[in-house]
Amino acid sequence: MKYFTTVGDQQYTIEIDHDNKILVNGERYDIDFQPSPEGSVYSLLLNNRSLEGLVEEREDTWEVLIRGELYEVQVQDERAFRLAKARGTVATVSGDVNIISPMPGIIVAVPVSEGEHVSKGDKVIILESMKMENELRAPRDGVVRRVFVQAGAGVEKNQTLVLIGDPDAQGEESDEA
Amino acid sequence: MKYFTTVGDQQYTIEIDHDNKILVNGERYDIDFQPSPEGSVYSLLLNNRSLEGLVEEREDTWEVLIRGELYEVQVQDERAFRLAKARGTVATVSGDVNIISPMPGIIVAVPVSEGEHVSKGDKVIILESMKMENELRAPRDGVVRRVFVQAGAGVEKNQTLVLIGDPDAQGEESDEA
Amino acid sequence: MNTDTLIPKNFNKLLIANRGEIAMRILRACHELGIRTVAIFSDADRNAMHVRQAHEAYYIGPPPARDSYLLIDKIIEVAKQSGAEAVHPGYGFLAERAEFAQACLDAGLVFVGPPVNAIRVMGDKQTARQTVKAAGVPIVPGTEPGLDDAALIQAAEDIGYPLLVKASAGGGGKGMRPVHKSADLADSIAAARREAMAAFGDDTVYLEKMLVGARHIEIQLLADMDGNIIHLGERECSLQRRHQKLIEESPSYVVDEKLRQQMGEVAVAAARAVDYVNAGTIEFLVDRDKNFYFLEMNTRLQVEHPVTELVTGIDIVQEQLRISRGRRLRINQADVKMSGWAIECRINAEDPYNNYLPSTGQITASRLPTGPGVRVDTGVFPGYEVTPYYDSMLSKLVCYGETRSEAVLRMRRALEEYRIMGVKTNIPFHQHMMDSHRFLTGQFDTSFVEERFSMDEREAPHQLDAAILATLVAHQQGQKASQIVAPGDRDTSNWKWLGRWERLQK
Amino acid sequence: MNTDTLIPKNFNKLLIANRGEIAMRILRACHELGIRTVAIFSDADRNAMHVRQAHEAYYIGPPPARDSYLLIDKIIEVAKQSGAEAVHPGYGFLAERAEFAQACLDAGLVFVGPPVNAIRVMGDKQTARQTVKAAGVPIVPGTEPGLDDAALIQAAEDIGYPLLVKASAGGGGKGMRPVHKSADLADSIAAARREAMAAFGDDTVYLEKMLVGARHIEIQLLADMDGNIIHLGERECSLQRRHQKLIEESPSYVVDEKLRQQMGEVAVAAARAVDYVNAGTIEFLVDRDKNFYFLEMNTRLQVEHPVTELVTGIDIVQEQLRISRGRRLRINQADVKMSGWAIECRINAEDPYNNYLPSTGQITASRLPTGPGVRVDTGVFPGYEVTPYYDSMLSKLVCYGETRSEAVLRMRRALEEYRIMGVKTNIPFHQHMMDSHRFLTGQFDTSFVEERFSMDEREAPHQLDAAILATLVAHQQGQKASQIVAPGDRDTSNWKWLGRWERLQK
Repeated sequence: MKYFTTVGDQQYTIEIDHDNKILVNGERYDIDFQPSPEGSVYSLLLNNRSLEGLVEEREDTWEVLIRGELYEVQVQDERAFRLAKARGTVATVSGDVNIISPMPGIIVAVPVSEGEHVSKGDKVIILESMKMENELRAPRDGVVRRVFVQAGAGVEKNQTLVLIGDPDAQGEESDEA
Repeated sequence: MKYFTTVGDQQYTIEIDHDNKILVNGERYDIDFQPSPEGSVYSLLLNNRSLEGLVEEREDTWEVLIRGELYEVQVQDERAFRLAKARGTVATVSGDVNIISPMPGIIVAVPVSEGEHVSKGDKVIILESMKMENELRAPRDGVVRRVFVQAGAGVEKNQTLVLIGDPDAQGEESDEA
Repeated sequence: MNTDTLIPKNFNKLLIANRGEIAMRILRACHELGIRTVAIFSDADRNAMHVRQAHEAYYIGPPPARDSYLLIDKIIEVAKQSGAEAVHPGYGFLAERAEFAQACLDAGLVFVGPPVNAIRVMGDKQTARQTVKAAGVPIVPGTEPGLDDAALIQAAEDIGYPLLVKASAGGGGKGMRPVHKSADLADSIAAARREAMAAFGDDTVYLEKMLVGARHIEIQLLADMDGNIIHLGERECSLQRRHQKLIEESPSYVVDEKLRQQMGEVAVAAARAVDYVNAGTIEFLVDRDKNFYFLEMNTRLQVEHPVTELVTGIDIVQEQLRISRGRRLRINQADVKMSGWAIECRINAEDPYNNYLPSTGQITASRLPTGPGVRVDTGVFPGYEVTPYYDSMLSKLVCYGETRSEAVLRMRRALEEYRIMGVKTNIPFHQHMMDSHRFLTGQFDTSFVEERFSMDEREAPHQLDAAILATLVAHQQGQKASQIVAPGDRDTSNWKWLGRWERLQK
Repeated sequence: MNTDTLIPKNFNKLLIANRGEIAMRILRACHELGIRTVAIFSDADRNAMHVRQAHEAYYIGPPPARDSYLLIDKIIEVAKQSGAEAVHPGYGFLAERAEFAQACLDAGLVFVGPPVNAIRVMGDKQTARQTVKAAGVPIVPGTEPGLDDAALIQAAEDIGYPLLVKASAGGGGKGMRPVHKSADLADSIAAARREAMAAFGDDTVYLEKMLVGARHIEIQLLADMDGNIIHLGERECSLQRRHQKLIEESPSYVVDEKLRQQMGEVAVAAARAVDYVNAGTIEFLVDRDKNFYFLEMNTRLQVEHPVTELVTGIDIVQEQLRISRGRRLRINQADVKMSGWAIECRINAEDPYNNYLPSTGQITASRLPTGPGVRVDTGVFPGYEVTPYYDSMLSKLVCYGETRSEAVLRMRRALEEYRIMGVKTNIPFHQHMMDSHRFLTGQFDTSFVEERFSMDEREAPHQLDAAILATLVAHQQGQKASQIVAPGDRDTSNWKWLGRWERLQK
């Protein structure tokens, strides 16, 4: 089977043909791959190089923990990759962005208002949680299309707080971006 | 529900009637019983006394680990208890005893032979395993009825090695004891 | 001496008025001294480790601290109900509330901490400044007590910028705001007051000069009821973000034996000024010329006490319990020897790659590093739920080495071994710091993390490996899934239960 | 000096010719020094921790050690294939095989251990006795080398009973038999020869007087290639069963500073007699009058080295690696300071209530004790399979205290916290020992465990609690089972997955 695997801005083509060989971007490796009896721990000997990682699936993303670092990995087989390509949803970075609450808490302040231009890094929401005021910032330049909450409101984890649109796109059509 | 629970030579009558109360040998306790997300760990608050134990079922016995000590517990509900009582199999200590191999290994020596009288604590088998010679001893007085292995033989875990019979019982009828 | 509020008593049962790793720390010290423990818990903590390992445990209310861990009356009631004879407050929550110490005394309970008056004086940062200043301790320039907003804004012109707005009742960075120019002052005072009111129910604030390039260095003290006070050397805690300490070490890179002695003597004098008893810490700022200034006193156990324990060999929590039982200190100043080096990394549930946003959720895996020179203090286990109700610290990872560089190398090894999954953690932050040239050469101050340390530079080195592992797992699960159509294939449901599957492979 | 067989080299990749906890111990030291690690594994160890955490791993054969971990040629081949420049043998397996050290040298690999000649001389117990005797070291009375059965039986009359039959090539209690009367001598010689042949391929044995009431006390040494030899004080290892050490501590209850200095000097002299380099240990018997006699030298790292590390602050494995890299010792004798007390309990898979029979099976749960003053060295994890192929030690639990009694109290706490399920362990043995009056007052010798310590006296205190817990679990599982008939009830399958269930309760 052939897979297209993305980590951050890196994409790899990985072919798994036999039990003990893989091709990574065309290069062949001997593998000895073993789940461990310890939960989601996996051990891989890759040409005798030993790799250990925790691998868990979370909302269509594979989270991989290796030596303290957590990686978010997208794995698509050939069919899924082609379909995604046809739909144009491979690695989107433009379009609208929702600012969502990373945890339950109380909105302390909303320093932006609808229609306002924001730059990447601007404070958009101040959320109190875990006994701290946390600042949620704009992930890119844009225009504040909607503000769904106001100061004093309690919010749940993953609740949408603010919608930031493409500065060039027209207001109500941004859903199609 | 009423249970008859045995640990070593102690037997307890435990009644679980409501969610938050139990009767132990007639005495009432408030309980807050919680499995923990950690595997087989259970937490019990018994009149606010905190007990933590690992509980695992192994071959009809409940193994309970509390503060370093492992307990083997038999739990029978009323029906099972009455049935067992009728069959006379509650807490048997006489009759034949099989000496079984606690682990795989090689028989180094069999210091007893069939028909021989043995006393509790006598060496019956010397088994080499885990790089050590281990002595298996008679659990009680008796007569060696059968020796199933000889020096040099490889044995599996739980393999029957020697059968020790009641010294008073008659040889070939011991199966019925 | 003004220690008449302390009742020495050889108590044998103690209530731990706290949760998390510090509840476990206190519990262990108690069990080692043969003292029975009583835990308290909110709805969020029924499964917490301190509840399961204590001898007794009592439910006290809903998850928010104000409805449970901050309920003085309820906690005193539980103490009496359980027959506890003493109370250890840990840090945070009620640890520095004079009224809690007073309530314990009123109920005939030993409070494992200082006299009520010492808590009260040192708890009000402005009174504390005046008190130690009178005892000859140098303090950071700042405002007098009790000014309103207008007067504060006026005073700021004399103090000069940058400066800090600080809550009088503050601690742990709460209700504190740095201000770099006068235009920001009013907003910062408002924010600090808001945070202070929420956290401490008191919105009094004051201003303090911000010493540029200063380091945060503190002295650990132990004082018994007979008036013996000793210090256990210093800890450096300059690596902070928004006044939250992240990494602490003992000794400090910049403190030599002479400075240690000077700071120790001044710290003892500050403690003596309030007739201090039990463990306490004097925090100092040390400027580039090694002048040091009193910052505040923490009248309780500190989060970072383990680094001192590792280099002195002294168990500070056991000492607290002994002192509260009325025992004299077993050692004097000359007996205190520091040897080797210890570093603590606070492992928090937060995302270092995304502005350190806290992360909540269930811990799906937790394996602690172990082996030589590694200590972990934690209350976290697989299945533990990180909730938004309490702070985000999951554990303290402490490493010892014969030298600082050995401690750093060991810390790197331990951070690599540590596995926590289910929430994001700041382990990569610590790894990046342990690789940082400035950290390795001791060139940092309290502004270092925020101003000259960026995670953007970090290259996470295992992207390819992560890609391969994820692909192999996805492949294997896909293969499994495609077998599910075969009826009666029981093994597919046991996918995660490797035992059987593994045996088939052999 | 006869150290021409050592090649100092600043190696950066090392093969660990071992498994289990000691492989992990060496791996950690290497990673802390920036040395890359190469693991080897048998079929039984593909999932072992040392394999998963090393940088590289190579399969070497089936589970029995003679087909894998004892294959000198295979291991050398892997070392060359992987580009390793050095080999650490750990303890056991090939650690004291002179031919292995020689094979490493022949292949141009640094052997992290002493010169071949030192291994050879000290490896033959009889030659060792002659050699150190010539250097003025007192030895236990016994037979000369090379006697046959008849001559041994003859010599026994002169030595007197009780005596020990010992394998010349022995170590770790293998091939050793105590004999209390002449009638048992012939059988014991036969048994010792059989065990020695099986374990070492050499059935030479000799006799040694058994010193009644003696204690086993050993001196840890470090020696560099420049001829500097220092000692790191003593360890007491008297608590043994069938010559297997079970509990070790440092310092010893009976060694004062003067005796420590005397024994240290003699130990250094013994090491110098064989031009010793690297870490090594001289074992002594100490009689009731504090006379001490050379027993043997272990020319390798000892299992119990951590207790010395905790009281001296010195990392012995890192020192081994530095020495093998050709570095001079960084410290001299005067720099070695012992402070505090450390105790090690060997946690074995065996049943203390049933004649210490080894126990095999899969570890279903393993949670290590942690917190202040606790160190665990282990290679075991949940899912680990305890096989009959290797020794039964699961881990080493080591506790530090300012005093011996504090170390004991901490050990009690740690033993209570330690959870291993799936195999029986000797944790109750250690708990019983920590409660024993004779242990607490230091009144024991090498025969104590076997002759005056019984588990029969122990009252396991939690029978009622165990009964209640088991009944509640059985009840709950019965209730669950009776609900399975209800169709579509998905939650029953999630019985063990508490997250969801727990949330429903809130």
